[in-house]
Amino acid sequence: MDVHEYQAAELLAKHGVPVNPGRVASTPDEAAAAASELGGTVAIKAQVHSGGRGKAGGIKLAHNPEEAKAAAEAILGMDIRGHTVNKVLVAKGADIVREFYLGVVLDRPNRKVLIMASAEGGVDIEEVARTTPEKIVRINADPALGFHSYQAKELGFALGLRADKVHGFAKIAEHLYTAFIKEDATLVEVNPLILTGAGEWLALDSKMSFDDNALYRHKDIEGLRDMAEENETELDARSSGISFVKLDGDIGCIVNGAGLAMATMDAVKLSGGEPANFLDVGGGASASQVAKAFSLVTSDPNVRAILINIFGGITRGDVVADGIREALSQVDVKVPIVVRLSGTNAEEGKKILAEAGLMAVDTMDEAAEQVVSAASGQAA
Amino acid sequence: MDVHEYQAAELLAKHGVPVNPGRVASTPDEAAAAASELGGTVAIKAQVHSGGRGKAGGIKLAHNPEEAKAAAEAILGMDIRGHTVNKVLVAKGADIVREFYLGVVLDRPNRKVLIMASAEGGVDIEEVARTTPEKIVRINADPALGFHSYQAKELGFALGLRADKVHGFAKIAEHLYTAFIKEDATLVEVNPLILTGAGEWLALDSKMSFDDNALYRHKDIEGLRDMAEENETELDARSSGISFVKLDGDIGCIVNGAGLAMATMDAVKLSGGEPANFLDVGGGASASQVAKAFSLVTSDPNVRAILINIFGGITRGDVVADGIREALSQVDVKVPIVVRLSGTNAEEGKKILAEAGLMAVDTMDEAAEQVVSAASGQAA
Amino acid sequence: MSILVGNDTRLLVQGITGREGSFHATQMVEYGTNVVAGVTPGKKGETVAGVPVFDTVEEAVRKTNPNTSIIYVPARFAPDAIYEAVDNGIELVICITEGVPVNDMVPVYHLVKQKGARLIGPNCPGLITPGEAKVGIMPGFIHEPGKVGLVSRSGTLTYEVVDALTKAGLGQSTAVGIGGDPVIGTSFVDVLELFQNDPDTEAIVMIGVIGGDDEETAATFIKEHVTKPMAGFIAGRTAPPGKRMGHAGAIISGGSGSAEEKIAALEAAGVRVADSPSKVPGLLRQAMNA
Amino acid sequence: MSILVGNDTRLLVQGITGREGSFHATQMVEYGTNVVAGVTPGKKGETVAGVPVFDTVEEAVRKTNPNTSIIYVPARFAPDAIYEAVDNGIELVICITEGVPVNDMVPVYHLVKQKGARLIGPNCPGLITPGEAKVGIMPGFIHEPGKVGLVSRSGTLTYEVVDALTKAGLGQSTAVGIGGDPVIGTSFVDVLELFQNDPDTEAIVMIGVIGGDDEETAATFIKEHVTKPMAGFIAGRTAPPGKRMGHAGAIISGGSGSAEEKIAALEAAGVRVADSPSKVPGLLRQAMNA
Repeated sequence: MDVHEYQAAELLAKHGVPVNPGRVASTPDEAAAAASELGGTVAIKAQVHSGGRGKAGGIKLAHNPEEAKAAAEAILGMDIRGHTVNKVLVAKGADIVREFYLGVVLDRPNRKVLIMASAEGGVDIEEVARTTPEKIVRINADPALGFHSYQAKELGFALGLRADKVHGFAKIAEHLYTAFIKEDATLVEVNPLILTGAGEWLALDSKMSFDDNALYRHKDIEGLRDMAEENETELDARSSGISFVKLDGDIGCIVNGAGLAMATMDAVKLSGGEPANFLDVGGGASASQVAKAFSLVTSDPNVRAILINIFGGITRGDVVADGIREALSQVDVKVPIVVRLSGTNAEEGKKILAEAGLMAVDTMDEAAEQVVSAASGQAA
Repeated sequence: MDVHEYQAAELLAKHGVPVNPGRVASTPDEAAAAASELGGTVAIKAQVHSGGRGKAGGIKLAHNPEEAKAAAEAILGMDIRGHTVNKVLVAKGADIVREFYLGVVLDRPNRKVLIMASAEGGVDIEEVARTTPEKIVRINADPALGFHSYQAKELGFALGLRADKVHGFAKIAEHLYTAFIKEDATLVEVNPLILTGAGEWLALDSKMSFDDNALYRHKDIEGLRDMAEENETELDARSSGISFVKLDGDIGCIVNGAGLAMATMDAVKLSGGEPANFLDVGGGASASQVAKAFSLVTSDPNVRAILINIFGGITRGDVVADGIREALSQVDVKVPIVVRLSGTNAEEGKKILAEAGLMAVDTMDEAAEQVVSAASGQAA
Repeated sequence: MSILVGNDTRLLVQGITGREGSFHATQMVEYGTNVVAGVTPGKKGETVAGVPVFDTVEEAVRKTNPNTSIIYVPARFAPDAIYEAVDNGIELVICITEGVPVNDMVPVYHLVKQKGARLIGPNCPGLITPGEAKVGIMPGFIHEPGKVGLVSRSGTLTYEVVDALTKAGLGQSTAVGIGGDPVIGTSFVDVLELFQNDPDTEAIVMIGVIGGDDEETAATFIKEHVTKPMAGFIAGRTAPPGKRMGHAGAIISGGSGSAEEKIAALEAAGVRVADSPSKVPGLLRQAMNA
Repeated sequence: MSILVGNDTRLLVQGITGREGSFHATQMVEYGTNVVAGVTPGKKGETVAGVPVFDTVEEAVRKTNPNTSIIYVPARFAPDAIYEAVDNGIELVICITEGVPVNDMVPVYHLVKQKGARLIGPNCPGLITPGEAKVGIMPGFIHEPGKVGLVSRSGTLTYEVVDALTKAGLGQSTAVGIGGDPVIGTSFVDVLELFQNDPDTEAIVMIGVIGGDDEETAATFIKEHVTKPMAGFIAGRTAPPGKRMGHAGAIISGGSGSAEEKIAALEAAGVRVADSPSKVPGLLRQAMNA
């Protein structure tokens, strides 16, 4: 789960990170008021769950409340990579002397938490990682004992910081690590972390993402969810235990298992079609689950045919077939349906489907070809 | 550092342990008021840093405020193993069905934290440990990862608890462990932990001790120190970096190093004397430190002679001798002094002492014999 | 022979009285797996499919001496269950549970290594040595004993490939589902090494999905250490970047972890990568005859 | 030969620019110890007694290859300093610092073991192999090279006994102060085992204090494994129960840890226990001639 910059900054401030003061505004007038309250130059920053805000014109400087109002007017409502800007952060202008990058992520290959820093802050860190990886310093926290103070200092010295700046930097690195662990984050990032003219450290832009699987123990973070940023259909699916991702094609897919669902999409593509979605009904595949899947898929007007691909494992083929039959009696599906049923009790399942007027095929490749044909208007 | 039962209970309650409600009272009237507020039968419990309160008559039941007042009158001012009772805890009477012991301590041989439980609660656990050790269940927390939930349950099942009671018990065990770690305790103990007639768990008597070395990060706990329970001289010594323990003999001892200080006491005893104190001046042994040591030792009217035993290591003998000379010019010492000086620059030190009119001997045994003679009125 | 599980397996089922646990315990017993004990705190004395249930792993170990454990407890209790298993000396732990928080798994992973034990999963279907022991949730009947070792990050996709192999007459030595989470106990490389050293495995199938770089790491290992013929499949060629595709691990970010990169790496290491699961058996035969 | 430190020691001093650190680094250099580097964050480029100072242990290790580290940092930073040393591959770490919270030392102790390193202390005077390397705060001049191994939980008391040994013509192979805290890295048993296996150590002196049961554990070990002649001393026979005598470890509680019990255990194991430090050399000679 992602949160906005201002929310991340508030969370990090709780963990002791010095963040730049700011106010959130939903209207140009609020932005002007915030600018006047903060005084001096402010930055008006689009709050969207997307990178590339700067390039898209989503960050503007304003030297007075009037300019702040104008900037907010320009930014609010803007579309940034498919995300509509509903809020801006009005942040106090900072006296930037040097910009750093500081982030905490999971290091998958090492199965450890990684703390990364770079003296090349304020720019796209993935670009730095690609082009000049030696400019990023990486230290793994101890998996049982955590991120030691000496490691945080090591990070600071490795960046070439002067000794009198290492202590403050190391403290911030330790706070970011603590925030990562305590809040069950999957990413904590400050970019840029700046040194001001007064020699102070300041987190100018904060980013946090959270592990959905751990939200049960972080009700406060769950409460930060911005529904405007979420795909309603995907949320709806999740509440039924279904993984759903909307895509641009016209072949609706209903599959059990994430890997098989991806393989099914690949098969559709290989047969010349374009999948309309990724959909994993999960293990159960009960009638209500299948009905829900149908309604998710058919809610997309682009869908011209549906492919159901079930490999009966623990889920028995006859149960799934029953589910499909019942679901079809509840949901009015107007496009052709191709069913592929294999594995446990597949034969019994096919019999049930035949009685319901649906033909089932044996292989995924065959099913993909048929559904692509069906979508292009030919006989299923 | 020790705290009172009521303070331990308050701390444990913060960590989620269900503790018996109670009020602290310093006068019989306050006790009566507390009893009337709590209602029903109450226990009046002496709050002193000492075990054996029950046997000493420091715990009494009272069925109404009048009885509570009388009980408090009897207990307040009582002497329990050398501790004067200044406060009582008025605790709500509990419906005890079963009594357990639950404690967290350091397991020195294994260098791990140990969680101990016994179905023989409410009695002296050290007695249980001596006579029927098999009745105590012991589990070590993982030194890096902590006390796992499964271990807390294991503890409950090992006590023979019914399954429906294990969960609540395990939670309390986990809370005690967390309190031990978070508060830097050296001991956390609930005895008895009871099951009430309503089937609820309740900590009826709580005990906590803390690591003096960790108090710097627990100002709140430092604030719980009961000055009435502390030996003023020992506290005064500690503030100067001197370890001091008052004893019953008449030979004052000033030594550098804890081990050597104990060995010096032993030598005094071996020579037929009785040490008046344990005193370790620590590493520095500067003039002010030695002066402080003199004033600590001479504040004890029983002291009839003083033995200074210094093994010059890093501390140079001449510096110590200077310190003694200066200290003697600041503090008026009326009893004979025997100095033993050895190690680094011992000869130079002896010369300085000779100039100050003090004779120094070479060995500890010799010094012990001389000081015992001096104390018994013979020539030093 | 085979790897990890077989006739020597003495299985403990943690969470055996739950809905999932009891269903699969029964299935495993029916398959012929030697299930020696189950654990659910508070259910001591009960039995599931004839298997005795204990309150703690400690007691189950003391009384029935299992060497392998499979975990079906809810996500928030799964890390504790893994600790309980390895602290009590279980050498092989299979965690089926999905939805375990990633940060919880980091210390678990390293403790398991430190204890010299092996963890498979979490969020995996388990593993099976056909005809000997099924330790997981896969449908047993699609498998046949044979000489093909299979390792996969995906569940149902594995069944799809196993089914194709069996229908093509290619039985399996052992099929291992390692799970799709970002932090898993056993990686492709670990299993590939076991297959390479297993005299009864003659060829290997590897099934990957997008996200992470485990397939790339495996490709490097294959190039240097695997001499047995291999075929593979990577799911997710059509997945858009940045979106989570069911598996917590299946996110493509920053241009790394894409199917194209994985396929290229595996092909460069000599693995024949199919564009459809159904083509895996044919490519494997080609590799075996090459 | 000797144990733990000697001519092969390449010493790093953590906290070298502090008051204690710089004083003792100078003393150690003067004694002839091969001090190769010091660390104090922010003091890189300075030197202390001719020893180069670095910001981090990582850099000091990379540039000067020490195998041993001695720690003089304040108590609240000492655990971190130990982690820094062992994480950077230092095999032997001596922590002089006193006042380290006990609960901090519990994970430290186990991490050091896990890394295969050895910690001595905290709250110890260090150790010395006379004529080769002094790694600690003891006065070097009271020692003489020889054949007596000495291990002690106390500081100045050790000097007392060493002085007596030297004056009696009994030089030392190595004298080790293990420290008096409840959780220390190296116990009596660890050192006794090293002395027993050290061909250059012919007799052993052990100095204990009241509190804990390390002396009793040592006695059990001595009975079973130590064949070399031994003498010892236990301080605190006159200490009252329940009171802390300077050392955090020196509290007698619940009737265990008393001097009488320790002396009885050691004597039962064949150790000649003196009633005064001055009598240790005589008893040791008796044991050596027995």
